[in-house]
This record gives sequence, structure tokens and C-alpha cells, in this order.
Amino acid sequence: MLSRFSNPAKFEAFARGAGPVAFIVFVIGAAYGLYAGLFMAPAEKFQGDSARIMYVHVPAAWTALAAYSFIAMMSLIAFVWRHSLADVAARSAALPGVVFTGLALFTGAVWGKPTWGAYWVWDARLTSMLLLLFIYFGYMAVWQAVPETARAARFARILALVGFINIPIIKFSVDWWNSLHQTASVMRLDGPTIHPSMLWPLLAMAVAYTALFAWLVFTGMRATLIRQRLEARSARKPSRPTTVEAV
Amino acid sequence: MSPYRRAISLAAENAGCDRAGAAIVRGVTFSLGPGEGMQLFGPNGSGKSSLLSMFAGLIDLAEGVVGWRVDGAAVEAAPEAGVFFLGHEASVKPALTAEENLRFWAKASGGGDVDAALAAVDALSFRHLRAGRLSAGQKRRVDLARALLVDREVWLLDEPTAAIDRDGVKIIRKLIDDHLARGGIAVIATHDDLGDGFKRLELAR
Amino acid sequence: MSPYRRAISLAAENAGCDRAGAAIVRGVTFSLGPGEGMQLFGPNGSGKSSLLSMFAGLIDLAEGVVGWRVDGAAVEAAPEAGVFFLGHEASVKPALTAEENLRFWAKASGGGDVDAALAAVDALSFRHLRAGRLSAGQKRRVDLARALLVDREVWLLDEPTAAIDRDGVKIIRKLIDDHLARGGIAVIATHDDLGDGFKRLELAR
Amino acid sequence: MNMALAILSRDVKTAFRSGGGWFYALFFFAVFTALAAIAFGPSLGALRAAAPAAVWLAAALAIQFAAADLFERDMNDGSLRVIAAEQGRLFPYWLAKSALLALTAAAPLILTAPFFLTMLGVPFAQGIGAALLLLIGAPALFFIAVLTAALSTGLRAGGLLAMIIAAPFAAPVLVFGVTATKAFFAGAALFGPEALILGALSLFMAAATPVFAIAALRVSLE
Amino acid sequence: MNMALAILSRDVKTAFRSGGGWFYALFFFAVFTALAAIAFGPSLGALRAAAPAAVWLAAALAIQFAAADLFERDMNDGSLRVIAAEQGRLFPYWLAKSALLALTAAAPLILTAPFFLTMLGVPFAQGIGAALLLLIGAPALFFIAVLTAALSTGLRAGGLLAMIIAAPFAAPVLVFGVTATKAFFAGAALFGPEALILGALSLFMAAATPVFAIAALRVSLE
Ligand code: HEM
Ligand SMILES: Nc1ncnc2c1ncn2[C@@H]1O[C@H](COP(=O)(O)OP(=O)(O)OP(=O)(O)O)[C@@H](O)[C@H]1O
Ligand SMILES: Nc1ncnc2c1ncn2[C@@H]1O[C@H](COP(=O)(O)OP(=O)(O)OP(=O)(O)O)[C@@H](O)[C@H]1O
Ligand SMILES: [Mg+2]
Ligand SMILES: [Mg+2]
Repeated sequence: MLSRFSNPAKFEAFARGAGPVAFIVFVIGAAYGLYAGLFMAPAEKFQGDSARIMYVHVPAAWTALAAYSFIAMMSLIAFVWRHSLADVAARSAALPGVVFTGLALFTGAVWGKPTWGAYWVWDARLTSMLLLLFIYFGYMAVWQAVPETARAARFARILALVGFINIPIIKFSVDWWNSLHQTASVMRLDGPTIHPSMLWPLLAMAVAYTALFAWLVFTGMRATLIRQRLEARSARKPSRPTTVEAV
Repeated sequence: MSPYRRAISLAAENAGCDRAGAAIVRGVTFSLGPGEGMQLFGPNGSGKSSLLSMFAGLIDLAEGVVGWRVDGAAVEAAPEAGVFFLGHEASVKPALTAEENLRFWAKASGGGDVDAALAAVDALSFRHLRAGRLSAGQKRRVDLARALLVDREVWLLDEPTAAIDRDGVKIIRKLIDDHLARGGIAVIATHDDLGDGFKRLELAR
Repeated sequence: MSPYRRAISLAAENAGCDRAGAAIVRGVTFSLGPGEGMQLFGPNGSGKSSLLSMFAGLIDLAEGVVGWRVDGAAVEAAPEAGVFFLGHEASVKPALTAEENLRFWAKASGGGDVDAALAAVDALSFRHLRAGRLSAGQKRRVDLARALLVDREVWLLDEPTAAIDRDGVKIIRKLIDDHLARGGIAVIATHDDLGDGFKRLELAR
Repeated sequence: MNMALAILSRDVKTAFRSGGGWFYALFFFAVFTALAAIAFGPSLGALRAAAPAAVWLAAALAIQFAAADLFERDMNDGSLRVIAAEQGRLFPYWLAKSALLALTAAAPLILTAPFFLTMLGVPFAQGIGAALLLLIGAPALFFIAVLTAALSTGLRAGGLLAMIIAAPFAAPVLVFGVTATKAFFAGAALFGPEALILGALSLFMAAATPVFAIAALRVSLE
Repeated sequence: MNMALAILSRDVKTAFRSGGGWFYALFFFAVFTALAAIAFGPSLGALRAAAPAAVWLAAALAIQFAAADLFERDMNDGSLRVIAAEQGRLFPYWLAKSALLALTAAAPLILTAPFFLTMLGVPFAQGIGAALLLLIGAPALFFIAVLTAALSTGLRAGGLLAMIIAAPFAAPVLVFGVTATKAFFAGAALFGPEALILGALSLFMAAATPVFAIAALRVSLE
């Protein structure tokens, strides 16, 4: 598996095939999920139609978390085996990760208004999601701030790994923080009991998002690899010694 | 001027290094034994500074072999407490005087006679000036004086004569000769030929 | 290579400057008319860079007279839009490419042919590299190329050949000669003698 | 003018290129809000009480911080010396740098303040009022920041020193800013006496600081 | 060891000489307290309630800001390159810089916290307890600050970038610091479970960050 992905040329061949497949899965999954979720599934008992935003929100949140795990895994591979394709993969996952995190936050906020009466409350899950967004931003900022790709990659690996260790700590601390002083304004959602009519569209959307994520990563990686090849082509010829004279 | 305690030698075989993913230097082969110095010539951007950084272990070797020997035994990287590195920048703190800067380096490397070092580079006259006020050449002299504090067998010098006046160039030549006479080795990247008595490596693009 | 529009001359009579309250240079006397250049020699810390800064108006005159003339008429300070200043440092922004750095200076001073300037200092090969990646001499070349963008009659150059390779030194010599041929003037602080054809002023401590 | 525009567009370009410096102030605001919420929260009542102080402190810190290396790099790499030597005057340079700070630090902050205040439990309409107060008071903060950045460049002691110099000047701005915002949140008119004082402080700093800032830059080149 | 001691004493000397960087954290603390007093005052009850959050937030920000140019100058003037080339290892260097930050930022803050807390209406004895909790938790904050400073060395607007990176790491420390202090003020034992977690966070950061910080410094020298 690793060796299959270690060679950029082989990887590109793979991505050329797999990319469109992922995209098709996304289109089919999203079409079914959205149609089933928005039109076929029953309105939620307490929240009515506003709960339909769930089909966008919940899988976005899942994918956002999965994307960071993916980045951390790739960074570990890059850190241990100095594997530059893994860096490319991790980097390409960052922007989609931010987009999904942002989508989860945005749809959550939109959903929060009718259900909690506020766009934002400092609830444990929301807070830790916001901190995840910061981790993503920090990670992307490092890639941005260091112009030399090879150097940026090393900084980014470090940050992704340390950030990953930090995630359970954040989760744990924020849960603790919130459980100590509950606020009345927060309406707790203990996971609405899910009927199959709601579950299937939800799962379809989850599959669609994952496929979208994969497609975005593949596309980003291919673009990066092409850019790297162009850079390598325009790179200078190395210097060589002409004379070595003894005393 | 007692000889150095260790005999260190450095050899490269087809060595090369990269910067930011691009191949910069390739095919460098030479060997330096105790008492030998080498001048590294080459046009701007040919990779002289990069090679020095590589010998110091700051940049990875990309190709070939770089071999160090301490008293005959091969070691992996530049020998511990063995390298004196003079970079393009002057590595002095502007808020401290010339002398305080050197006291710091003496303390950091466990000893060294600051007064003698200042005298050797003809820096006594401005020892009490804050380094922020020194002229370009004066700063460079302070940086050079570090060489006499740290007592290292390997000198890696990047354009040691830059900004140095004509008398200063002679001083530097003498410092290097003394160092080689004690059994040290030196690699000197430079555009000014320091004269005979050195091996020469010329890089070309 | 059309001649400059203004004929500028610079003369000093017993001039001197201070740094941080201490007298650094005294009794400097010379005169430079259109087409004349002067090399400024002197040991480290003798005040070469200080004099250049003084001519540029960055440091006050402490003693004597410094007189500028533009087309025969005396002016108080260095003529407006008349000075090209090359300092010890390279004044390039690491985040911008060599070319972008020059475009900035061209824009800031209202014009100039960036491509020609890059070609003149043999910098075409690294025009698209970020300046942060350039070697010491490459940076210096970019800084020198500014001279060709700003079209100034007075060149104040502080060690223009520092970090520059041997071919580069010839290029610089030629740039200066062309400038003088157009009727400009130049004051060049340096430790490397650039050869004949210049007045010489030697500072001693 | 050429000079000022060239510097401004170059610096904006650099800011975009190297890690998006332009959005750091914004980001700082977000981080600050989150940390304040984590410290004071999660009860919205306590957060709302902390909001005026949080927003003013965030503004002061972000502007001061963004100003920290406004001149430092140009000083170190010799460009400032070149500009002073070749241009004679430093006013266009000062202008460009001030505009840069205003664009990259002050403006994004003021524009997004209502949004972040919402997260601290302040109703959006009140947040807009708070942003207007910031708009009145922020110029004072940033002229102070530019001046102290210039002073500390000359003194070669960096950002921390600038903060220390800035603090006594910034303190009144903060005090009036916070009390004005508090009063407004409590139902008083937006442009009460505190707001007037804020405006006066801004005008005074705009008039008084440029000369000193430019003089400080000149000293640093001596 | 020689190396670490030499760097530490040199930097402490420089800090005293060039504008008193050591004094900065303290100053920041004072401004912060004053603002908190304005924001939550005049009722002492509200002030006292806000005090734990104010003191922890102030500590986190002060330490992070103080760390901003911990490595920057050594990087720019070439000393870091010399140290890395001549010493081989960067651990002593890291150690010295961490100690410097602890001495100039964390220590003054912890020592003066009881006084500032008194100004917020917290009895002095309780203030001492709060300072002890800071002593337990501050190491986590400053190891994070050192790591993020190393990661952003040499980058434009490094200080702000470091702040962005640090925020998610500082959040857990703030959470447990504030809750521990609140619990203590409410009468619980000083070393309750939150204090233990704080200590654990400090130990964890002490163990996990040096390797990464040193690796980051090395990368910046390439
Ligand atoms: C900005 C606000 C919000 C954020 C950041 C957010 C974040 C998240 C995250 C991270 C998850 C995935 C958690 C997991 O699977 O362990 C999630 C799931 C979910 N969210 Fe939100 N959420 C927000 C607002 C809301 C609102 C307002 C509602 C509905 C009233 C809601 C309902 C749900 C539901 C039903 C799930 C799936 C249940 C489950 O898997 O346990 N969310 N949200
Ligand atoms: N930090 C860096 N990152 C990436 N590339 C670099 C870096 N430093 C130098 N380079 C590149 O490596 C090449 C060699 O640079 P180096 O500084 O080694 O040259 P040099 O021989 O020392 O030149 P000079 O005579 O000008 O000092 C240059 O083309 C430059 O673009
Ligand atoms: N910024 C400054 N503040 C105070 N004194 C200074 C400053 N810069 C230089 N000096 C002092 O002025 C004297 C002359 O310095 P200057 O830089 O002009 O010498 P220089 O002739 O250019 O030397 P070099 O050949 O080393 O470049 C030095 O003795 C120095 O100590
Ligand atoms: Mg070099
Ligand atoms: Mg000089």
C-alpha cells in the first residue's frame, strides 16, 4: 500500500482513475441524500423542517474530523519515513478540511438560531469544533508562511502531529468545562432518535462528503505534483567543481 | 601555539547538497588532512556557502559521501566541539560591547582568553563600544576573534575577508596559517584569493 | 547612454562628521565635477560609511563645508532625486523575487527598465527566485541593479564589490565607468582597489 | 506619492504572500474572543459583561502587535536607509506604513467586531454601535502604535519596548473606549461624552504623532 | 550546560539593558487588571467572580507575547546558525531560552499575581493560592509558547502566527486553570482534581514539546 503511493508517477496514474470515480460517487450520493433528506424524510417531531439542515450539517462535521485525522496520519508517515508524497497529501487535505469545518460551523450556527435562539453558544461541542478550526488555520498558515515547500513541509508535520495529540485534550477539557457550569440557554440535543427514513439519507450524505473529500484531495495533490514538476524543470543546473589543486 | 589535541581530517567523495529541493552542488571530491586548508572559489550562487553549511551539519548531504576522521577513527558527522563557523552575518549582539560579546562566546564554550583574542584581530581600540555602533569591518573582526576563544580544529569560514581592510586581510591570513600550523583544517569560501599554501576547489555552474 | 540632464558637482572643504557624539572624521577636502569618481579608502572604522551617509544627508555635517552644485547653482543638500545609495546591506525583501524587488524600486522612483537592469548585472538567471533564497552575491547584484532604474547623477556606493565574484567586479567597474561617461559623479568606499581613473581619498585613523 | 503607493502595494503583496499577514489581526481577534470566552464563559451573562473590555483590549493588542515589525525589517535590511538617502523626505514612507497598518490591522478588526461580539452574547445591533465606537477610537491606538514602533526601531529594543512606551498613551483610550461601550450597552446614547473624548484623542494623536514618528525614524538611521 | 548558562546570563543582561523586557509581563498584567476592573466594576462581587478568568487569561497572553521574539534575533544576526554549527546540539540553547522566558515572563507574573488579585477584591490569602495554581499551570503555557515561537521563527508576523498556533493548546490550560481557581475561591481544597490535571498538562508539555521545538529551530536554519 505504502509503496504503491510512494512513487508520484504511480500515484498520479491512480489518482487520474480514482478521482472521477470519487466525484461520481459524490454526485450520486449527494443527489440521493439531499432529495431523500429534504423531500422524502419526515419533518422532525420537535423542530420541524429546520431539522433538515442535519443532512448537510452532521456529515460535514464527521468529515471535518476525519480530514484532520487524515492529515495527522499523513504527517506521521512523512515524519517517520520522510515521505514527501505524504506531505503533499496532508497539505491537500487542509483546505477541504477547513471547508468542511466551516460548513459544520455555519450550518450549525444557522440551525442553532431556531433551536437555541442564538447563533452561537459556548457549548462543549461547538467550542471544540472552533478550536479545531484554529488548528486547521494554524496548519495552513505554516504552509503559507514558509515559501520553500521542503521547509514548510517539515514545520507543518511538526504542527500537525502536536495538534493531533492536543485534540483529545481539547475535547476532554471542554467537556469538563461545560459540564461544570451548564447554562440554561443551551438546549441539549441528546441525538434525536433516528428513524431509518432519516438515517439512510444521512449515511448517503456521509458517503458523498467522504467521496468529495477524496476527490478534492486527489485533485489538490495532482495540482501540487504538477507544480512541483514544473519547478524542478526550471531549476538550475547544479554546480560542479572544475579544478581541485593541491598545494 | 601548542598543537591541537585531536588530529581531524575531512574528505568528500562525489558529495552534493540541495537547497529547498533543488540540486545546488554535485560531484565535490577532495580530502583535507591535519594542517591543510582549502579555498573554495566559484561565482555568486555556485554553492560555496551551502557547502560550508553542509559540512557543519546544517544541511543534509544529498549525494555522495562526506567522511570525518578523528585521530584516525571515522565519525559520522562533524566532530563534537570541533567546528568554528564564521557565517556571512556577524553574529554579534548590538546591545553588548565588543568585549562583552566575546566574553559570552568564551563562557559558552568553556574558556578562552578574550583579551588575547581582541588583540589578535586588532580590536582593542573598540572593545568598549556597543556592537550596534561598530563599523561593518569592526563587527566582522569581533566575529573572527571568536576563533581564538573556542579552540576548534575545523574552521569553516564564509568570506572571512568581506568588509575587512587590507591590514586585516593579512591578520586573517596569519590566523589561518597559525591554525593550520597547529594541525587544524580549514575550508574557506572566498572571492579574494588568500594566496598560496591552500588547496583550491573551484565550483562552476 | 544619453548624458544626464543635470550636471552635478560635489565639493568638501575641511568637512567632518560625528557619530553618537564622537568625532569620527575631520578635515576632508576634495571636489568632484561631472564625470569624476572618487575611491574612498581607509582602515575599518575610519569613517568611510559615515562619510557616505553624511553626503546622503543622513548624518549632520559637524565641521567644515560640503557644497553641492546643480548646473552651476549651489544647493544646500544632496539634490532632490539625485542620489543613488548602495549601503552595506542588500535592501531586498526576501518574500519577493529578484525581479519583483526591482519592479518595486522602479515604481517607487517613477520608471526604469527592469529587464535591462537585470541583464546589466547578469541576474537574469535568478530573476524569478525569491530574494530570501539568493546567495549573498546574488542579493548584492539585485541591489546594484537599482542603479540602472533610478537614473541618478550621484552614486554613493559602500563597498559595492563585497560578496561579488570576480566577473561581477568587472561588471561593476563597467557600470561605474558608464555612469561617469554620462556625466555622473560617484563616491565609492571600498577595500578593493577598482583600478585607475578615479580620484582617491585615503582616511587614516 | 509614487513612493507611498509603491511601498503600500509592495507591502500588501508581501502580506498576502507570506502567510497572509493581512488576516492575522482578524485571526487574533477570533483567537482572543475564543480564549476570553473559555476563560470567562460559558455563561453568556459573564461573557457579555466582559465583552467591552475584551473588544477594546483585542483591538489595542492587535494593532500594537501588528505594528511591532512595521519598520523593523526595512531598518534591518537597509531599505529604510536607501529610501531616506534617495528620497530625502520620509513622509511618504510614514504615510504608506500607516495606511498599511490601517488596512491590514485596524480595518478588518472594526469590520468584524460586531460578529465577534455576537459570539460573546452581545446583540448584533449593539455590536454595530460598538464597532462605530472602535472606529472613533482606533485611530488613536494606531497612531500611537506607529509612533512607538518608530521609536523602538530607533532604540533597537523591539516590540516589547514599544508596548511599554505605548501603554500609558493607550490606557486612556482603552478606559474611555470601555466605558463608552459599557454605557452604550447599558442603554445610553452612542455618542455620549466618552465617545467625544475618544474622538478628540484620535484627532490629537493624528495631529501630534507624525512629526515625532518621522523624527524617530531619522534618528534610527543616524 | 556552560552554553545554557552563558546564553541565559547574556540574555538577562540584554533584557535589563535594552528597555527592560523583563518588566513587560508585569506591565501587561497591570493594564489587564485595570481593564478588568473597569469592565466588571464597580461591584466587588462581580470583580471577584471575574478574577480567576482575568488572571489566567492575562498569564496566557503575557507569556505568549513575551515569547514572540525569543529566537528571532538570534536567527537574524546569525548567532543561532553559529551555535547550531559549533555545538551540534540545540538542547542547551532551548533550555536557556525556556529558562529566560520563565524568569522574565512567568516568574514576575506569578509572584505579583496575589497583589493584582487583591485589586480585584480577592483576599490576599486566596491570592496566594491562586499564584500557586499559576505556578502549577504556567509551565504548560510557556512550553507551548516556546514551541510556537520556534515554529514561527523567521516568518513574517511571526508573533501573531505563533499566537494562532498556540490558542488551541492554551485552551485546555485555561479551562483547568480557571476552574481550579474558581473552585479554590469557592472553598475547595487547593490541590483538587483540576490542579492535578493542570500539573499533568505541564508535565506533558514539558515532555512533548522540546523535541518538536528543537526540530523546528533546525528546519529554520536550513
Ligand atoms: C455552530 C454550531 C455547531 C457545531 C460546531 C456543531 C458541531 C457538530 C459536530 C462536531 C458533530 C459531530 C459530532 C460527533 O459525531 O461526535 C455534530 C453532530 C450533530 N449535530 Fe451539530 N454542531 C452545531 C450546531 C448544531 C445544532 C444547532 C444542532 C441541532 C439543534 C446540531 C445537531 C447535531 C446532530 C443531530 C448531530 C449528529 C448527532 C450525533 O452524531 O451525535 N448541531 N455537530
Ligand atoms: N536558504 C536557501 N533556500 C533555498 N535556496 C537557497 C538558500 N540559500 C541559497 N540558496 C540557493 O543556493 C544556491 C547557492 O547559494 P550559496 O549561498 O551557497 O552560494 P554562494 O556560492 O555562497 O554564493 P555567494 O558567492 O554569492 O555567496 C543559490 O543559487 C541560491 O539560490
Ligand atoms: N550607528 C553608529 N552610531 C555610533 N557610532 C557609529 C555608528 N556607526 C559607526 N560608528 C562609529 O563610527 C566609526 C566609523 O564607522 P564607519 O562605519 O563609518 O567605518 P567604515 O570606514 O565604513 O569602516 P568599515 O571599513 O569597517 O566599513 C566607527 O569607529 C564606529 O564605531
Ligand atoms: Mg555565499
Ligand atoms: Mg563601512
